[in-house]
Amino acid sequence: MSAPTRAEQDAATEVIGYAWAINHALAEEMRRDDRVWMMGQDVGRMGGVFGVTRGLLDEFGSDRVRDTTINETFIVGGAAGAAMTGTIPVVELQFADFLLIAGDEIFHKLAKWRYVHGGNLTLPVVVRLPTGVLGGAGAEHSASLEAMAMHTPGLKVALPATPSDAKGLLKAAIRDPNPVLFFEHKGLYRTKGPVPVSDEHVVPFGQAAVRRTGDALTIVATGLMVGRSLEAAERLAADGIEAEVIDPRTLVPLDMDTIVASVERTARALVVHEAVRTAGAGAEIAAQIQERAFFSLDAPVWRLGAIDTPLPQDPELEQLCIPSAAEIEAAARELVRI
Amino acid sequence: MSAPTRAEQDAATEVIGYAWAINHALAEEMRRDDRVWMMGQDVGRMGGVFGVTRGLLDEFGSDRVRDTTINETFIVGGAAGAAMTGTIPVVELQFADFLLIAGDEIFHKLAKWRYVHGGNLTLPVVVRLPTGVLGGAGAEHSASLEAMAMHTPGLKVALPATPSDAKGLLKAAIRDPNPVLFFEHKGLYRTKGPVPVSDEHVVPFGQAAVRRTGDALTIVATGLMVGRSLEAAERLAADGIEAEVIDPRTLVPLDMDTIVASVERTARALVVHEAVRTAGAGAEIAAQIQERAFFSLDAPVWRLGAIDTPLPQDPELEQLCIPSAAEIEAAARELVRI
Amino acid sequence: MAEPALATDLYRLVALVRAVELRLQQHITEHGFGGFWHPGIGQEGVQVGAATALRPDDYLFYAHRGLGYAVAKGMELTAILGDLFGRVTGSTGGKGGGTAHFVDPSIGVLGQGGTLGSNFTLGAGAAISARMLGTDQVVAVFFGDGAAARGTFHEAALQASVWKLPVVWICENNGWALSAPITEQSPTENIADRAVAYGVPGVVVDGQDALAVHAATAEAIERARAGGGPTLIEAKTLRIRGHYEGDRQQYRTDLTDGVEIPRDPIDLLRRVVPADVADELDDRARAEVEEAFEATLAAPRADAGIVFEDVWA
Amino acid sequence: MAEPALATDLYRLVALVRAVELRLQQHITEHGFGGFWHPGIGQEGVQVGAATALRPDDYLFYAHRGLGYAVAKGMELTAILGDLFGRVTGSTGGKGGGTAHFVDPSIGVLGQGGTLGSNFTLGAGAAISARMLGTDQVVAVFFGDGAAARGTFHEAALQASVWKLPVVWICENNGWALSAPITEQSPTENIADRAVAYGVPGVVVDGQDALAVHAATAEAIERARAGGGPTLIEAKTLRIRGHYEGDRQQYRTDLTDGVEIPRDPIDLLRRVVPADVADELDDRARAEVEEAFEATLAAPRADAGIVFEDVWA
Ligand SMILES: Cc1ncc(C[n+]2csc(CCOP(=O)(O)OP(=O)(O)O)c2C)c(N)n1
Ligand SMILES: Cc1ncc(C[n+]2csc(CCOP(=O)(O)OP(=O)(O)O)c2C)c(N)n1
Ligand SMILES: [Mg+2]
Ligand SMILES: [Mg+2]
Repeated sequence: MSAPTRAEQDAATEVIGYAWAINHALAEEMRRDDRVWMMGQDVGRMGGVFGVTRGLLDEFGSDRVRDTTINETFIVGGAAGAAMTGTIPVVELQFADFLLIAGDEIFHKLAKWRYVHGGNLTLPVVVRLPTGVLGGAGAEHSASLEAMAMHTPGLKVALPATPSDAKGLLKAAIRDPNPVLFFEHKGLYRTKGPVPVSDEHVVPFGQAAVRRTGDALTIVATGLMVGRSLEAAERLAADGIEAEVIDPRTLVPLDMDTIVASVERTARALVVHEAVRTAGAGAEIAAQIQERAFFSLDAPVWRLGAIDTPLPQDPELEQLCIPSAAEIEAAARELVRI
Repeated sequence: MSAPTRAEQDAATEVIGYAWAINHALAEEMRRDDRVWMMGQDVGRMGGVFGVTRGLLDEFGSDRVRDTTINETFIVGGAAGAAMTGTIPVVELQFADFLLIAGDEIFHKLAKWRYVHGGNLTLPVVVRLPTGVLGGAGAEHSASLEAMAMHTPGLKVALPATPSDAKGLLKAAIRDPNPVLFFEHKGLYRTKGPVPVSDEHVVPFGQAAVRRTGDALTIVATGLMVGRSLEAAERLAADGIEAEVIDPRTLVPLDMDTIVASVERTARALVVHEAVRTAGAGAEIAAQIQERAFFSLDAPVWRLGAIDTPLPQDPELEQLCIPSAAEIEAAARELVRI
Repeated sequence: MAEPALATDLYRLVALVRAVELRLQQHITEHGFGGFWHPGIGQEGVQVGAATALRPDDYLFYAHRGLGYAVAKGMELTAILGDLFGRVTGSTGGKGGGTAHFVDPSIGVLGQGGTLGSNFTLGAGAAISARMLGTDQVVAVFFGDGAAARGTFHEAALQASVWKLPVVWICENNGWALSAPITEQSPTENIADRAVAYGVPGVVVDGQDALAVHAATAEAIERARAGGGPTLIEAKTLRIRGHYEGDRQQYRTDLTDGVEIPRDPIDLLRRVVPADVADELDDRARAEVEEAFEATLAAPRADAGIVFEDVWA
Repeated sequence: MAEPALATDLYRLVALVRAVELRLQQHITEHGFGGFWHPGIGQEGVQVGAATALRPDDYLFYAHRGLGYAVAKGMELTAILGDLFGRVTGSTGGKGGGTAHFVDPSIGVLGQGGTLGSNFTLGAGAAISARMLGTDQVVAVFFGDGAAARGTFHEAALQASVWKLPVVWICENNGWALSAPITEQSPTENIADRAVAYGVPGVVVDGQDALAVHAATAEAIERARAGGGPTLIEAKTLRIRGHYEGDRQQYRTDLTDGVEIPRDPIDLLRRVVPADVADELDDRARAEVEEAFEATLAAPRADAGIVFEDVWA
C-alpha cells in the first residue's frame, strides 16, 4: 500500500473537539517555527483550566510553555515586548473578560506600537481568550468583548465557531505578523467536528463562511450563535422559510462583501451575537449593510444580542440573557413578514 | 434695589469657559453635599493638568481633594470601594485613554457590582475623563473610547459639548446614584459660553439637545463634532440646505426618540463622532435609526468618524484622522443628493 | 494560655464552617453543582481567626476559597447557601449560583472580586470612606498567595501606606495558586516579606492556629483603628482539596488525600477547649447546617424577571 | 580614580545631551513647540551613565524625561530631533511630533510607554525573547519615581525575579511626579528599598555622578547577563525645570531657578576630565547640535498620506 499523496493528506480530516483542534494548531505551529512560544496561568503543568494546552509542556519544555503567576498585565505586556524582539508569543488569558485587566497592554501597546513607531516595530502576538457564557462563571468571567477590539484599529479579531475553523484560524493568527485577539468560545470547547489533519490547514482571515444558503433572509451570526442560528434555520425551513446563515469568522478584517452580496439577494438581514446588543459588533455590521445595500432592503436590518445587563452568576439565568435558537427563529419569522 | 428672585437667579447666566463650568459644578456639589470628594493625579496642589480643579484643594482641604500617585487602578477601584460605603467620589483620570488601565475597575466593578450583588450595593462614582484630540498628545493620550462604555450595561455616559452642559451634566452625574463616565473634551476646555449661575442648573441625562433645526437632513453629533457640524450646517444653509443638528449629550441613556422624530421629518441622517468610525457609538445610533425609521428614510444612514488607525503624535497629522467641518459638509451635500 | 471564652467561640465557628464544607462536599459528590465551588476546608483557622477580630461594623472583602470569612463575620448560613444554590433566600436574592458573591452591607460583608486582586483597591477605598465619614471602621482584605501578584496590591498598598489608611491585608498562603506552587510565584520565602516595600509591618502567622491568627489580626486592627496604617499578615496554611471541587490535581506534587488535614485547626483548638464542650458544638454545628441545607434546597429559585433587575439604582 | 577614557566618553555624551537640552529650551522659548517637551536637563548624569553601560545589542526602554537615554545608546541626533519636530528625517518617519516616541531597533532602542509603567512588562518580555533566542542581551528599563507606583512594576518584577530575567530597572528619582513630591509617593525613604519584596538587589546611587551610575549599572548588567536576574537601581537626581517646558510649577516648594543645577553632572565629570579636553568637547557638542537642528528644521514634514501607513505589518 503506497503512502498517501500530499493532496490526499491535505484532504484527510479527523473528527475532533474544538479544544483539541486548538491544541493541534498550537503544537503544529510550535513544531514548525521555534520562535513560537506560550505563556499564561496554568497553561503548562495543568494544561490549561479548559484543558486546551494539555501535553504541550511535555513536548516543548518550560522555556516555550511558561506558567505565569496571576499577572495579566505581564502576560500581555511581556508578550508585546517579546514580539518586538523576534519571538512569536501565543498567550492565554484565562477568561476573555481579563483583557480589561490588561487593557493598556492590549488596546494601547499591541494595537498601536507599530503605528506610533512608524513601522519600525512588529508585534506578532496572539492572545487566546476563552469567551462567552458557560455554566455560571459569572459577570466577570463570561462577557463577550470582541466589539471593543473591533473598535480599536491595529488589532485583528477572530471568533471561530467550528473545530475546523478553530484550528485553521489559530494557525493563520500565529502566522500573522499582526496582533490577533483570538476569542475561543468556552461553550464550544467540547463540540466535535471534522478537522483537516494537514498542518497546512490555514483559514485565511477576512473570508466569511456561508454555513447555509437560503433566499428568505440573511442571518449573520458569530461564535456560539452560529449553531443556534443554524438550528433556527432548520425550524424555519420546515415552514419553507430558507434562511442563509453567514459566519464572518473574523471581525477584523470583516468580509462585508459576502454579507452584502447575500442581502442583495435576500433583501432582509438579521445580525446575531452573544455580546450585549447595544454598541456590539452587530451595530457595525447592520450599519454597513444598510449603507451598502439600502436600496435592496425590503425591511430594516435587525439585531439580536445579549440584554442590557451584566450576566448573572446562575447557570440557568445567564442563558436568559443571550439569544436562544427560539428567539432567533421568532425574530426571523417576524422579519420576513415585514 | 431689591434682591433677585429665585426665578431671576435661576435664569441668570454668566459667560465662562467649559473647564471653569466643570470647576463650578464640582465646587457647588461639594458645598451642597459633604459626602462628595475627589481624587486623581495632580488634582489638588496643581489644580489638574488642565487646570479644571484649581482652587478646590484650598476650599475643601486635602481630605476631600486628594492627590494620588500614579495608580489608575487605585483611583477607580478606590472610588468603587468608597462609593459602596457611603461617600460620593468624583475621580479624574488624567486622560480618557487611561480608563483601559483601570479597565477591570471600570467595566467589571463599577458597571457590575450592584447587579452581581442583587442591588445590595450602590456605586455613585463619577469618573472624569479628559478625552479626544488636542495638540499632539499622541496615540495613548487622545483616543475617544465612549463606545466601550456604551457597550457595557451599568455605566452611564455623558459627553458635554458646551460649557452649560458641562456644568449641568456634571451636576446630574454627581447626583446620580449610578456610576457615570464623564467625557470632557480637551479641545473644548477653553471654549466659552453662557452658563446658568444657579447651583440648581442640572441637565438631566437622556435628553438630546436640538442645536439647530432644519429639514434637509439630520446630523447627530457628539462632543467636539457638535461645533464642527454646526459650522458645516451654516455653510450648507448658504446653499439652502437646512440641516438639523442634534447633540445626544448622553449616550447612556440615549434619547433616540428625539433623533428618530427628526429623521422621520428629514428622511436623511448623518451620524458624526470623533471616535473611530468602525464599531463606534455611531454604528449603534445608525442601526437604531434604520430599525425605527426605516420606511421614512430616503437614503441610507451615513456615519463619519476617525479613520481606522491609531492617532499620530503630530498636532497637524492627528487632525487629518478625525472629521473636519469640511468633511461633514461634503458628506451632507452628497447625502441629500441621494 | 488563651482566654477560654474566645477559644470556645472560635471553635464554634470553625466547627460550623467545617460542617458546611463537609456537607457541601457531600452534596456535590452526590448531586453535582451548578458552577464552581472552591473548597476552603482546612483553612477555617485563618478565616475564622481573622474575621472574628473585626467589629460588626468593620468591613470585609473575602476571597473565593470557601465561606468561612462570611460565616465568621456573622452572615446567616441560609443567606450564603441561598447564593450558592441560586435561591431567593440568598443574599443576592437569587442572582447567585455556583461561585458565590454573597454580600451583607449591614455587617460589612462587601464581596470579592471575580477578578482576583480587585479587593485591594476596593478595600483601600472603603477605608477612605471610613476616614472621611469620621468613623473608626477598619477594612479587612483577604486574598491568596496567587492574588498577591496582582499589580493592584502594589498600587493600593503604596497609597494606603502613604495615607495611613485603616486596612489589614490577610494573605491565606495555602501553597498553591491553582496549579502554581508558591515557589514559582514568590521570589522571597514569605509573602509578608513584601511589607518592607510599603513601609508597613509584615507578620507571618500559623494559619492552622485560629487563636494565633486572631491575635495577630487583632493587633493589626488596633493599630489601623488608631491611625497607625495598614499591616500585611501572611497566614501559612495548606490547600487540602482541588482548586475547585472536582479538580483532579494531576499537577500537584504534594498531593494530600483531600481528607486528612495536617495540624487541623479543629485539633489545635481542642487543646484548649474542653472535649465535652467541643463535642456539643460539633453536634450543634451539624444540626444547624442540616437545617440550613434543607431550608435552602426547599427554597424557590428566583423567577426569570430577576435578570432585568438591579442594573440601575 | 575612574578610567580616564570612560570619563571622557561620558563627558562627551553628557555635554552633547546638555547642548541639545539647552538648544531645545531656547527654541521653545523663541518659537514654541507642537506638543509637550519634558526637559531632562540636569538628569544627564543618570541617563548617560546608565545607557553607556549597555552593549549596542542590549535593549533599552527609555522614560519621557528628555532624550539622553537614546543619545547615549547611539541614536543619531537628527533621528531624534526629526521625531520631536515631526520631520521625515525622524526615526518614525514623520509620525512623531512633540513628546517623542523615537525608536531604533538596530541598536535596541525600543520606545517608551505613553502610559507610564508599560515599560516594565515590555522590558521583561524583551528579556524573555533574549533568553529564548539564546542571546545574552540585557534589557534596561528607565522610569521615574512616579511611574514606580504602577502595578505593572509589581507584576513584572515578581515574574522577572522568579524567572531570573536579564533586566535592569533604573529609577530616575528626581523628587517629583508632576506636582507630587516623592514624600507623598513613597512610604519608604528609597524606591530601591522595594527590591526586598522581589528578592533582587536594590542599589541607591548618586544620579548626578555619571561615573557612579555607570559603575552601578555595569555591575547590574553583568549580573543579569550571567543569569543572576534583575537589579533595581535608584539614581537620586533633581528635576531642574517644570514637568514640561512651560509648566509654571506653582505647586513646587523646592523651586529651583530652572538654570542653576546643584552638583551638575558636568562639573562632577570635569573633576576627572582635563579642562582643555572638556572645553573642546563642549564646542564640538554645540556645533553638532547646531548642525542637527539646522538639518532638522530644513527637513520636510511627512505628507498627509502617512497617517494611513503602518497600521498593519
Ligand atoms: C485576575 C484573575 N486572574 C485569574 C483568575 C482565575 N483564578 C481564579 S482562582 C485562581 C488561583 C488563585 O490562587 P490564590 O490567590 O492563591 O487563591 P487560592 O485559590 O489558592 O485560595 C486563578 C488563577 C481570576 N479569577 N482573576
Ligand atoms: C499611567 C499614566 N498616568 C499618568 C500619566 C501622566 N503623566 C505623565 S508624566 C507624569 C509624572 C511622572 O513622574 P515620574 O515618573 O517621576 O517622571 P518624571 O516626570 O519626574 O521624570 C504623569 C502623571 C501617564 N503618562 N501615564
Ligand atoms: Mg493559594
Ligand atoms: Mg519624577
